[in-house]
Amino acid sequence: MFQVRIHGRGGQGVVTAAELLSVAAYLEGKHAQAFPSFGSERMGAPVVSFCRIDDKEIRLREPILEPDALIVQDPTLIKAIDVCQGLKPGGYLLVNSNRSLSDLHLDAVAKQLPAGHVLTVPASELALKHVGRPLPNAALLGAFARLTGIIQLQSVAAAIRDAFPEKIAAANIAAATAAHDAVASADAVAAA
Amino acid sequence: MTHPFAISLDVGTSLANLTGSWRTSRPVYVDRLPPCNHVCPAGENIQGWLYHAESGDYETAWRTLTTDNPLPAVMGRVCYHPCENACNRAQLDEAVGINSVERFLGDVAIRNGWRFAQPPSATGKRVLVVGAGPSGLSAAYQLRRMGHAVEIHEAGPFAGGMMRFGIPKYRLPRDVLDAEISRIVDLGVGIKLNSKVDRIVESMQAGGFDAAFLAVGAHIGKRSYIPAGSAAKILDAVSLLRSMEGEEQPLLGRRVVVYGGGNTALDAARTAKRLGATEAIIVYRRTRDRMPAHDFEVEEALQEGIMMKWLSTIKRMDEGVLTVEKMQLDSTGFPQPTGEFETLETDSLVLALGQDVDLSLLDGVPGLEIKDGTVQVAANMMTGYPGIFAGGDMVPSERTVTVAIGHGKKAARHIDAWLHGAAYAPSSAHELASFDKLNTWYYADAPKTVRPMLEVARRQSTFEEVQGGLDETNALYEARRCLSCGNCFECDNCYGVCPDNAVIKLGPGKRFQFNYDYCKGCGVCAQECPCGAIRMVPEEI
Amino acid sequence: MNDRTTTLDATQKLHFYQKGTFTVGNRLVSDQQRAVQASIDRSNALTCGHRACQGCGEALGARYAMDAAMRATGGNVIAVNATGCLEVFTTPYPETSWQTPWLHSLFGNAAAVATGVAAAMRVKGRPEVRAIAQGGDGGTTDIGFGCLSGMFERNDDVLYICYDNEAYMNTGVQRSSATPPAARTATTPAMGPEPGNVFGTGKSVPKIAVAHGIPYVATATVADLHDLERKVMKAMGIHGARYLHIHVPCPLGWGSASQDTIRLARLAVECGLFPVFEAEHGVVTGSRKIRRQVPVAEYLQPQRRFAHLFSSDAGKNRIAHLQAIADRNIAEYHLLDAEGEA
Amino acid sequence: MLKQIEGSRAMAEAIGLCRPEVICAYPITPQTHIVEGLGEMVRTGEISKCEFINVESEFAALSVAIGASAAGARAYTATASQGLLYMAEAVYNASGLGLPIVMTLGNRAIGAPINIWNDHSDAMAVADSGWMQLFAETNQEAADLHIQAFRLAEELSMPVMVCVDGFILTHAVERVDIPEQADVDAYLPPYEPVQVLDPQDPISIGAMVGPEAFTEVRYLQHYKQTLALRLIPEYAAAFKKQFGRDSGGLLRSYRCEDAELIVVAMGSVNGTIKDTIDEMRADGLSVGLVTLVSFRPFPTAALREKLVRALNVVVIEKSLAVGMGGPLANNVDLALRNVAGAPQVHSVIAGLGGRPITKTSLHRVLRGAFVQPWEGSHFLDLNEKIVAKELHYVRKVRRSGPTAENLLRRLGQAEKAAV
Repeated sequence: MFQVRIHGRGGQGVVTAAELLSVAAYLEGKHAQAFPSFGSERMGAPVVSFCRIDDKEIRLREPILEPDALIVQDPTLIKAIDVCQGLKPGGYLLVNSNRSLSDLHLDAVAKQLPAGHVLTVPASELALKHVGRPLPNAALLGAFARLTGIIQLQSVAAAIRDAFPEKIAAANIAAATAAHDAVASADAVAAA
Repeated sequence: MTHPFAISLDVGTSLANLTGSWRTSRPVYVDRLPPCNHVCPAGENIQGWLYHAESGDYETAWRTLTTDNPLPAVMGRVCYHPCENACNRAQLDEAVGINSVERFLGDVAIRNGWRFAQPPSATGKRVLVVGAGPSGLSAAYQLRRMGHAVEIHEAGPFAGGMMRFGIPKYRLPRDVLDAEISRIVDLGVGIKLNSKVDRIVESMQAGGFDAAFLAVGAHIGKRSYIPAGSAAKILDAVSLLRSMEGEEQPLLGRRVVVYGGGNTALDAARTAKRLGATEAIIVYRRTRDRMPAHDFEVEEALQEGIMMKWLSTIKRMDEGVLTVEKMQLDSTGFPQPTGEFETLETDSLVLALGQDVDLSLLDGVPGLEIKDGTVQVAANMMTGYPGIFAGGDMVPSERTVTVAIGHGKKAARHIDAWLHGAAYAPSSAHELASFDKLNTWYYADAPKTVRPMLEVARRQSTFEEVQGGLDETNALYEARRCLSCGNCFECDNCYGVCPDNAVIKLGPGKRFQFNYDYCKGCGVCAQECPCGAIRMVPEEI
Repeated sequence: MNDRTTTLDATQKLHFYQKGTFTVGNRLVSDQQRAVQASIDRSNALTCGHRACQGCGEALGARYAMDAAMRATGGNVIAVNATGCLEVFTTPYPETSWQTPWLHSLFGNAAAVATGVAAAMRVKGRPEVRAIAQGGDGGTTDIGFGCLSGMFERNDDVLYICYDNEAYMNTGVQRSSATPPAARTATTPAMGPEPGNVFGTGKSVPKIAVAHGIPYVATATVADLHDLERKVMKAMGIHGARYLHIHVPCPLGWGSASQDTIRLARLAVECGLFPVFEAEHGVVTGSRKIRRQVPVAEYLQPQRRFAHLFSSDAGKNRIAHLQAIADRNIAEYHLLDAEGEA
Repeated sequence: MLKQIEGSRAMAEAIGLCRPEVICAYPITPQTHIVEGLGEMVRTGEISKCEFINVESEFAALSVAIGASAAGARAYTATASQGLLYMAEAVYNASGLGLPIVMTLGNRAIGAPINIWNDHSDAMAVADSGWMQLFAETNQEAADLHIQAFRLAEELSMPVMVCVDGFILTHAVERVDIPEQADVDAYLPPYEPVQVLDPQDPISIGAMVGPEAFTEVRYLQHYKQTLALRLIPEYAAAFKKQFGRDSGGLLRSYRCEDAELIVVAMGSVNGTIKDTIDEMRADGLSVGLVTLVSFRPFPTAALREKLVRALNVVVIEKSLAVGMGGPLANNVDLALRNVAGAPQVHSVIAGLGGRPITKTSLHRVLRGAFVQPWEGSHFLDLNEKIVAKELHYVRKVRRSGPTAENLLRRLGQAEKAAV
């Protein structure tokens, strides 16, 4: 079972991200379970959502305490709370930022994870460019697909297409693809 | 725990929740450049002195004003106030009556006999200023305040230059002019009258001056050849206006024609009317909208019964008769002769075709460049000859009292720097506080107060001042119409409208400060700031 | 207290002049004459660290009103809160943002609970301590309406303040009886032949309050602080049942930019959709005049909840319908008459 | 001072002696006479320094009491039946906030069919709301329990419901010893709130509590009621010392020593049961009675101690948890849970909607318990013929109409047939 925890703020589409991720997995014939951290938080307040992906039925109903992957939609949270809590040794960390890991004081965390498992993507920038609003979730899912390989970009695209009206969907898919390709080229650089 | 667990909470506990971390963009306080200050040729901090006038602190207002301009009472009468054309309030109802408040402050200062503070210490440097006109006086005043010894050499019998010899009494009463000049003299500025400088370099050496500022006015009326009969009476406007300062008044006859379309033409015609002419006619080769003169002056002239003859050039003059050719404007707006002639009865013709400066004092000075009758100066107002600076009518630029005063101040700063072997670097200007930066909802409607005008009958016969001043309540009212564009005036809006109490009020005169621990970056403060003194800056993520 | 408020009104006309007439503060007048919110030592009854959304109109309105009440009573206020946004974002265990004594009981009983508080203070011989009940439009015009009417009818010594953001925002923007026609909410989606909320008859709780004949009823908005504070102070100077209905924009529920909160509140008044008026003992005594009238479209356009009105011809008719409602208000409350006229 | 007086009036006078500061009144039969009496006493000044507030609903009645109590006043109200359900949300709120409100419940059935007569359905509906529930056997006890209730509520900061059988007690005129003010003042100290709304020392009461602390809040509420298990007998003893009579306590037993069969019941029916038991004892049947005064907190240990030696326990109760049976019987089972060789428990549902519980019927069912103990619930005096007819009819006809009306019609026919 692969468990993902998404950190963000009210209004950034954190819950939607988990749902889209589960739909993408579902479309690949997997079992998936997405759920929010229930509460009456407000726009801008810290929010968490979860997504489990597995090949068999998922019965577990506890919150995800030891994620295989973390998506941080808002790096300002890193100061505020311990987002990396419980992250598994072999896990992945994906942060929305146009700054470097060291700028975000994430070097220590990165050291403990396998090479190539930690990544920052300027998702908000990409969203502003393609969607016109700083909603980083779609772009992050694109990057997530490339980073973990758990799901395919086209599944993410399909999930987005299911969820939104045509125009908005297209814009978000563009953002997701851009992020995905950005990671790809980064890998290429790393490989070279 | 003094009360039941969890269901009851202690006051102040929410302070532990630093909501500033929610922020995606942050407000910052800024100062923007108000349009009035931006366009003032004299570089006055207009908003700055209005701020003090608003609270009735006229002396501080006057002192703030006079750091840039020593002649507010004059300025309040003769300035063409570009500041009011630029004023943002004009887009709301009417521009703030800056000029009238300036005059009020100037008059109050004269009434109360306010003096300038004496310079702190002497630098031992001597500066020669040539010409006691607006730019000469301005430069002398500034240099003196910087601690230099200043001596003005004035060719004429009185100080004031074109303010005295170019501007009629009815626009600038002489007692006002004298009062403001004597205040500068009291500061320790020496003025030598009737002492024309013929050779500047020699004069400098003779007087042991370290630097010189040349500020000779354009006193020579331009002449153009007009075929004339022997008995025809032709004179130029500048001489006419200058002669008004003398003992015996010039005789112009009952019918006077003034040739030209500038402010001087209007001054000449209105003077002629006051001297008893029954007919004062302005002949101009173009149309009213193309007249260089300011519209309000044309209006006043028409009210006083001055007549205008547009699209006409004067061909010749014989005794009592002018021959005039009708013109028409071509596509470029340039007047072309039509070959149609008519005659015009007149006793005298006054030519107001512009003025020149007497540059003879520069003859033989090496390194100077003279073009179209003006001295070329560098950005620091220095001529090609080290130590000799120039300004006012002598240098290429618009010829107004305000511009001249600005030149004087600017030159003074550079001269001071030059004397210290340094270079004066003006502080970089703030971003302009344009109208779109304001939230004008918060300003009440308040139309401009109109200054009283002398009734026409007396304007046609006497040289009494045409335009009156404001009384105190009017001036206060007018000052308070200022929108304080681009600069916090402590209206408490940001402090009041923040939903998160994230604005800290620092107390009177100390403005405000954001508490970024709690500011969520909603931007309401910036949106509701009346004067555009808050900018939203995206948070780096 | 009344004297203070009247002088404050007078100074508006006499001394504020052009700059500061409508701003929160004004350096040219004495501290006493300035708005409570301009005071460096205002009580901040609702203090920092609350969890309201960015640009929350309700957070603003609540601080405005409670601070004014605190000044009017010398700090002797006990607040009772109905369930809703205001309650949830101010008091999530373990943090409260209230600096006044504050009690939350239920969604629908704030008025009754406040009656109990007032009764207790009377019987305890502390009549100077005043009870204020506050709630959103849901807790006031819908579920709390019975208790509200009972409190009015008995003329209990309670000031009830309704912060009207025109829907159930706390639960995710569902329609309330205060939701305007055509507005999109989670339960009145912008779909079908009648997109958004129905054009019903509406429900003016301020008018219903007036019909009870209670000593004081007023409407106000976060866009006119001086008016709001004057009304709170006036209300606190009166004994018996009083009702204050404050219009508070909600960026989340209205789909508006967070910085537009006050601007929208202002436009609501200037277009006539939210009449600002006062009534005493059952009679409307005056209204805040429109300063610069705008068409309703100018108020509706910046709100995503009304976006559907601007995408179809049918929408134009609905806008016209809303304009007609505004025009009715303008006529009924004399919103375009010269200042001073009733 | 002894008086021949209506139960409601007696309670009103006892409550008045407790110096309540805020009384909220909303009419609902059969508690109405109590608040009427209190209103009168406030008007005449018999009760001084007291606000009597006529509200617009039971929901408001308890809400006003909540506000008053949170602001430090001794608050009282009364209700019954539908009224209790209408205020149910506030009932939970008052206990959740830990406000020591005392409320009289004139026990009455809950509709539909609408029925204004006595049973315990209303009390059972909110038995788990966090309020303490004390059941009165007589009007003397009803009066006395209120005095103890205020002391108990305010000591624990926890609301108390005094349950009094509607009509049977509230409207019965009998001899009641109304205590002296001095004695009550000596017994009941002035209200000292554990928390109060006060501008001098502001706090926020009624926070939103999430999963991180909600269990603890609930546990503490539960813990308070376990403390009450100790305090209730203590205060009953103190009461006897002050007033010289037995009233309240967790439970009382009657002729239980060596009894093979023990009856358990709550409220006014206990008197009838005692008479029945005397007659059965006369016939040599070994039977006794446990009268439960405190239903919440439920005195598990005390009850077990009383019942454990019996062979059979018969629980007679005026309530039915539809689809389950008798809630009281269920609770009695709890008292005997995991007890080796525990007695058999048999449930009797009796007196629903005001049906009289007669000695005759009690003799029949109790003697039956000796001969042939039953499983499940026995419905006392159930008219099986009519029920059978209705069931048969319902099976036949799809649109069979309202059961209640059908039954009434059949009863009418039966009477005609009898004539």
